[in-house]
Amino acid sequence: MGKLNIVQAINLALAEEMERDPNVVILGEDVGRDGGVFRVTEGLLERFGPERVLDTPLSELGIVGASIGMAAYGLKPVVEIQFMGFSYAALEQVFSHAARIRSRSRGRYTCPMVVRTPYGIGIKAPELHSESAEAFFCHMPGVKVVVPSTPYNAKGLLVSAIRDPDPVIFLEPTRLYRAVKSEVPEGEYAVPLGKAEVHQEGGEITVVAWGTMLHRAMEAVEGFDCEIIDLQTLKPLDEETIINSVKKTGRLVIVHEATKYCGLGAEIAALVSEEAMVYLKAPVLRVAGPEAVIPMARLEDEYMPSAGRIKKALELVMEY
Amino acid sequence: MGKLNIVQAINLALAEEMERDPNVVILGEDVGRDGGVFRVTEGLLERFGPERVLDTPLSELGIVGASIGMAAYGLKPVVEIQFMGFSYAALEQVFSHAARIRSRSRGRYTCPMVVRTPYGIGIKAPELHSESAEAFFCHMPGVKVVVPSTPYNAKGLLVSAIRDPDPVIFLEPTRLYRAVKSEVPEGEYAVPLGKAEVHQEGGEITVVAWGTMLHRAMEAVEGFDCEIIDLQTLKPLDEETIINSVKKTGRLVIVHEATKYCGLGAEIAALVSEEAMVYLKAPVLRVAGPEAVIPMARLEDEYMPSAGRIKKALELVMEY
Amino acid sequence: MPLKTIGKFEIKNLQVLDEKGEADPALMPGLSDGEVKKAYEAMVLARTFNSRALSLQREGRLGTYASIRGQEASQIGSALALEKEDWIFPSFRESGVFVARGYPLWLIFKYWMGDERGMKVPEDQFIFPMSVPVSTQIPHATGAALAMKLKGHKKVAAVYFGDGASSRGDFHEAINIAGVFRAPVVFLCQNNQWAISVPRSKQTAAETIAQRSNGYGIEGIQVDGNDFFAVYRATKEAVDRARSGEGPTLIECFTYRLDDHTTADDASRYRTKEEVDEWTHRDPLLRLKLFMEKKGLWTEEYGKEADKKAAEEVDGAIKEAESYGAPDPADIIGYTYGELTGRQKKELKDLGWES
Amino acid sequence: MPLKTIGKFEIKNLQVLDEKGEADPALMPGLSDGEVKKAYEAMVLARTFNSRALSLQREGRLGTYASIRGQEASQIGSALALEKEDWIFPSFRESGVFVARGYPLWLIFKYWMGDERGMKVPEDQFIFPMSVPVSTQIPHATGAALAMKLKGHKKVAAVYFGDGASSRGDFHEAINIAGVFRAPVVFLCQNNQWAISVPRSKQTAAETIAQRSNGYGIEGIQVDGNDFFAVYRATKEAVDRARSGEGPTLIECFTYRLDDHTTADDASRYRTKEEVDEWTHRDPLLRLKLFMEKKGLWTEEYGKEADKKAAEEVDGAIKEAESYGAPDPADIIGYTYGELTGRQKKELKDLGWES
Ligand SMILES: Cc1ncc(C[n+]2csc(CCOP(=O)(O)OP(=O)(O)O)c2C)c(N)n1
Ligand SMILES: Cc1ncc(C[n+]2csc(CCOP(=O)(O)OP(=O)(O)O)c2C)c(N)n1
Ligand SMILES: [Mg+2]
Ligand SMILES: [Mg+2]
Repeated sequence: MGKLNIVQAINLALAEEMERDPNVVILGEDVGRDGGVFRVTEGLLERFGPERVLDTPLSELGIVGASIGMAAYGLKPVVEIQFMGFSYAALEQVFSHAARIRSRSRGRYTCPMVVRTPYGIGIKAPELHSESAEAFFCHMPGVKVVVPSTPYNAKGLLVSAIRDPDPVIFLEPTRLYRAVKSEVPEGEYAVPLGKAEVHQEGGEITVVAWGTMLHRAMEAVEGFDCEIIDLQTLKPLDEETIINSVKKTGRLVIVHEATKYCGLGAEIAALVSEEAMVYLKAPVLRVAGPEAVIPMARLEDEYMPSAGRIKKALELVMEY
Repeated sequence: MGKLNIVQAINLALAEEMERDPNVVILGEDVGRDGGVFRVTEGLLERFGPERVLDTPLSELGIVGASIGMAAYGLKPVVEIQFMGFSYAALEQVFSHAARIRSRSRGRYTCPMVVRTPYGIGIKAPELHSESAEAFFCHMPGVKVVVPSTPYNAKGLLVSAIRDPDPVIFLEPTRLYRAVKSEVPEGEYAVPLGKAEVHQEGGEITVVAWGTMLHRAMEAVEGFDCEIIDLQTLKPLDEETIINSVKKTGRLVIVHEATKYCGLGAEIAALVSEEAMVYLKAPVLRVAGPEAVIPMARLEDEYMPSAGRIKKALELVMEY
Repeated sequence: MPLKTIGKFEIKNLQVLDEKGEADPALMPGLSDGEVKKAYEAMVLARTFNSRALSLQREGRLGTYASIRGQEASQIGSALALEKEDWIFPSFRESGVFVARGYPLWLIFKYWMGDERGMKVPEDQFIFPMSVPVSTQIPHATGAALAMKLKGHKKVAAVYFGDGASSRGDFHEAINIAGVFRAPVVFLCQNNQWAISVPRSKQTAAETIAQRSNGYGIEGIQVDGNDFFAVYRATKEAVDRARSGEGPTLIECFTYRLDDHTTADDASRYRTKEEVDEWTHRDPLLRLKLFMEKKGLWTEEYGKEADKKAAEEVDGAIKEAESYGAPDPADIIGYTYGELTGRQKKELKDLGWES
Repeated sequence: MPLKTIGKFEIKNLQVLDEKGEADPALMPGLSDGEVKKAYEAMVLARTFNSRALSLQREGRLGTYASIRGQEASQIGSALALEKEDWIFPSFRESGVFVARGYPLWLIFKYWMGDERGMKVPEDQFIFPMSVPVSTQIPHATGAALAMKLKGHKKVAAVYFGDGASSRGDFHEAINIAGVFRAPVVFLCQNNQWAISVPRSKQTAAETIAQRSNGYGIEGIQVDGNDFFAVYRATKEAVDRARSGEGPTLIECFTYRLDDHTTADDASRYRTKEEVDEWTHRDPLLRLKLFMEKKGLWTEEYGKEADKKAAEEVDGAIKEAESYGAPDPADIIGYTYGELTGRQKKELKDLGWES
């Protein structure tokens, strides 16, 4: 197969899963004829036909709600929400139904569906095209949340998400879509949900990040002895990998784009101060978005955690 | 006035504010003729008429969205959402608009509105009548989140919320509605937003709670030397009061009903491990809901943090 | 270049059986005497279940309950027009639908006693758990219908919701999508005139809910919801159309909620006794009984027998529901995901819920 | 007890000016020659603004932009029918509306350059910032209109949205509520036939968007959206009705998006050149020009003059927009709340954004 970018890797995962399982269907706005605004579903309508790839009306609540019925009936819908900022209309369907139908029916009905959506700052598009609201979904028992960071794990994680028996929110960092290329084997392989990856080993500071911020962190750690953890799955969290790393390093810096207050970084910091406090040599720092609305294009780079801000945090924890 | 319960205190606050400011209007399902399913708005339609108290169609998205237009135009809408579990359809309007219109228009337009909703486990009603999703709103820059715990602060906080220039989510613990009574002065007084209250002074453990869980905590602390902080405002957080207390006690236990993962307790724990870690003598513990959907009536008491579970946490931190 | 009419539309109301029990032979659905009796007995059973649920609630043996009295024809007339393999998506006020499907009564009691196990739907039943958030179940029906169509199954999805539900976005988006894909789904609006204290006239400025269908390019009709035959006929036609690929239908059952909204409500705060009395005379059971009497299908003794059988069945169900063991706290966590998460295993231990 | 018709409804289409520029005198709105010229000039200005925005984007001097070419009559014809104090709630594709309101052009450029200050609406303008999430602005208009009514102000709210927006719950809930309270609001659907790659025919199975009005018990009409006079007339009538307390109207402007969805889109992937060409001949500016020529209101020289004035105004606006200083990072935080929170003050310090 050779080197692919994330758009191509996801497209390949979708194609292979649709080949493998006739119950996998794709629906969303502009996913068919147009191949999706990021071209992630390009060619799939032509290949699998309009029964498997549905161009829907402009109706986020409706298509997510309908997917719940489809999933309960026996399909495996993969919904595309054009941008995360437009998923909010569907939050009730995800939280009140997708996340609860298994428990509500004591297992009689389940909801194996995937909601894919481009996420984060990245393409200088208009307002609400740069959202990082992963914490909402992380606070919903019954859903899983996944964020790839490379073409390799993008494919492997999406395969796992599609095969998962429960609803999975699959967040695709727009900034990385075409920015990273890597070897992506064709055919069978899955990156398991619920497992973080130690992206780089190190001894003095544990850095936890995901998606775009993983790459930011990699720029920043140079000159420090950092262990970088790529969460991959934000919920359920791979607590063990984080805690073991912190027990080793005694220092933790978490990086995310979303506003800091009640972001996922808070949970990770809380987890560590609950389970590994005695190992901590320095305060746990979060490098995250400020308490503000994500700005439009002109200011978005200022909003986003920069390598410089991450470096500052690393220096700070090293003072202890 | 004498002793009132929380329902009466909120009703009084609404009446007095409507008296004071002709721009204050109430809208929601069954808030008029019926006086609200909890009777919080009882008598207001009769007193202020159908131009000030609007019985709306069953339309959470619509009434919250309409309130944004009303607020921008110059009214001060106080919306009632019948139960927090039904506010999810309005999340997009709150997050994408109410929270952003000031910043989007660089201050030309603002959104001074209050969304009141009964919240938490308490009345053994059907599914989705016992939600504790405060963390969603806490993660939205541009909104404020308030939870009263007594009739006194219920009135004072609501007055402040109505007078606030920004959107305020006002969460009313159903379990406390008629369970607590206290002196509530008539007329002018406001409990400021953004200030927590040290409900009880103590030296060895800081216990942070709000709403129903404040009362649970009070049952549990007996026999321990606890400083109990009633947050009152969940966003923006009174960081100073929490940190000063932890610097004094060196131990922190946070109690909330919501599922633990990415709940507000995580933010408080993270804040402390960032700002006051060196003062900590023990791990920061969160006593919260498990990773599960809030169950129906038969099991709701098991789900909710019990005095026993809180005690266990207090004992645990005292081992350090 | 004129002001020209580009579309014309009519909305119809169907009544087959009048309040005196006279049926219009031209409109009568083809039902055997046996089927008519079965329907009557289901309506009696539903009403018996309902009144016992209300008294159990008063005795503190059951939680908040939403009464269906007055809506038996709307619920049972429509449910009986579906095949066993068709899927049903009910709201929280659909006891009659469960009864018509032969759903184990003790499970329905169990559910209203606040126990999720009541909605652990038996494998041979194709009904979704009741949806508490109003209207949110409507898109599920559209999705299931789409799945049936995509899989080439000749099945139909039917979804129940109220007049209040018609004001929500879910209603709109779900029906519009169903229209676009011609999904085999029947939208059954139980217009019982009230959404708690809000009358239909304040729910929308439109004359009927049925006329919304035109805005989605689908079939629509209003039926007398207290007329078993009208409801059955309209639903059967809609189901047949859906099954044969002709797309969705919106049916407005014009009926009335005779009791309080739920046991937690006091309807006397917002509606008059006169209004309720007037509708009490339109009782759907009474109407079917009058018809059957004329046909010689209903006799004093048959009536007694039917009441007795219903009472016995309901008694048995209550005994079963109450004898059933208490729920296991571990189940709070156990059904969240297909497998327990690490955190959940820890929580089960910490909470002492391990088995 | 029959199958009886209980409601009849007709949907009309209004055209005043045909493609040859012939107007139906009986339907012509009462506009002075001066007003017609003003309208034409606004349309020219809007188109000039639009084409310059597109070229700036290609040169990398402006961000993603949504072209309005082809929709000038729909936008300007409706906006000019409103009074200065009426409130407007636009979507992201409403440059023509801003132009018609005399909104400072340089601010619109600024906005599309990715700068919030472009939507710091001048105090004498009553237009909301563009709404990016499709359809979400519709409830705001209903609310503002309700506020106008409650305060006894004789004003009207007008909201613009597309054909795609009509599939969303916001559309439904906002219009239904407006109907119930007879709020003074005009719902202006810019049906430009496409929602990115999704054609109107796949957006809903209904023949028209206008016929949805019947489902809400409000007035509705479809107008030729490339006919300035038809749009103006229908909007004026709706605005007058609203202002005099007769409630809301849904107007479907039947028009066409001649360019790509946005500068990030390539429409050739999903629609034919033939279709676009056909609509190019229905150009709303051309049509108004033909009419004015016949009336002697348009001459070569007048046309040149109008183009020149527009070009100069747009040039000036671009210069202004580009000369304007860079935004202050502190503003990211500064406008979140009426006052800075403690955390925000700390963040301003940590980020070195304090002034
Ligand atoms: C989304 C939502 N909002 C509010 C409620 C509270 N509530 C329960 S039933 C009801 C009225 C429902 O009216 P209708 O749709 O006509 O159904 P009915 O109760 O008459 O059967 C309301 C407001 C709810 N359950 N869900
Ligand atoms: C809620 C929402 N979903 C998706 C999008 C992405 N998007 C932007 S414009 C558009 C199509 C809108 O179509 P229409 O309403 O007809 O307006 P038009 O673009 O034709 O003016 C889509 C899907 C969005 N902005 N908001
Ligand atoms: Mg009803
Ligand atoms: Mg369009």
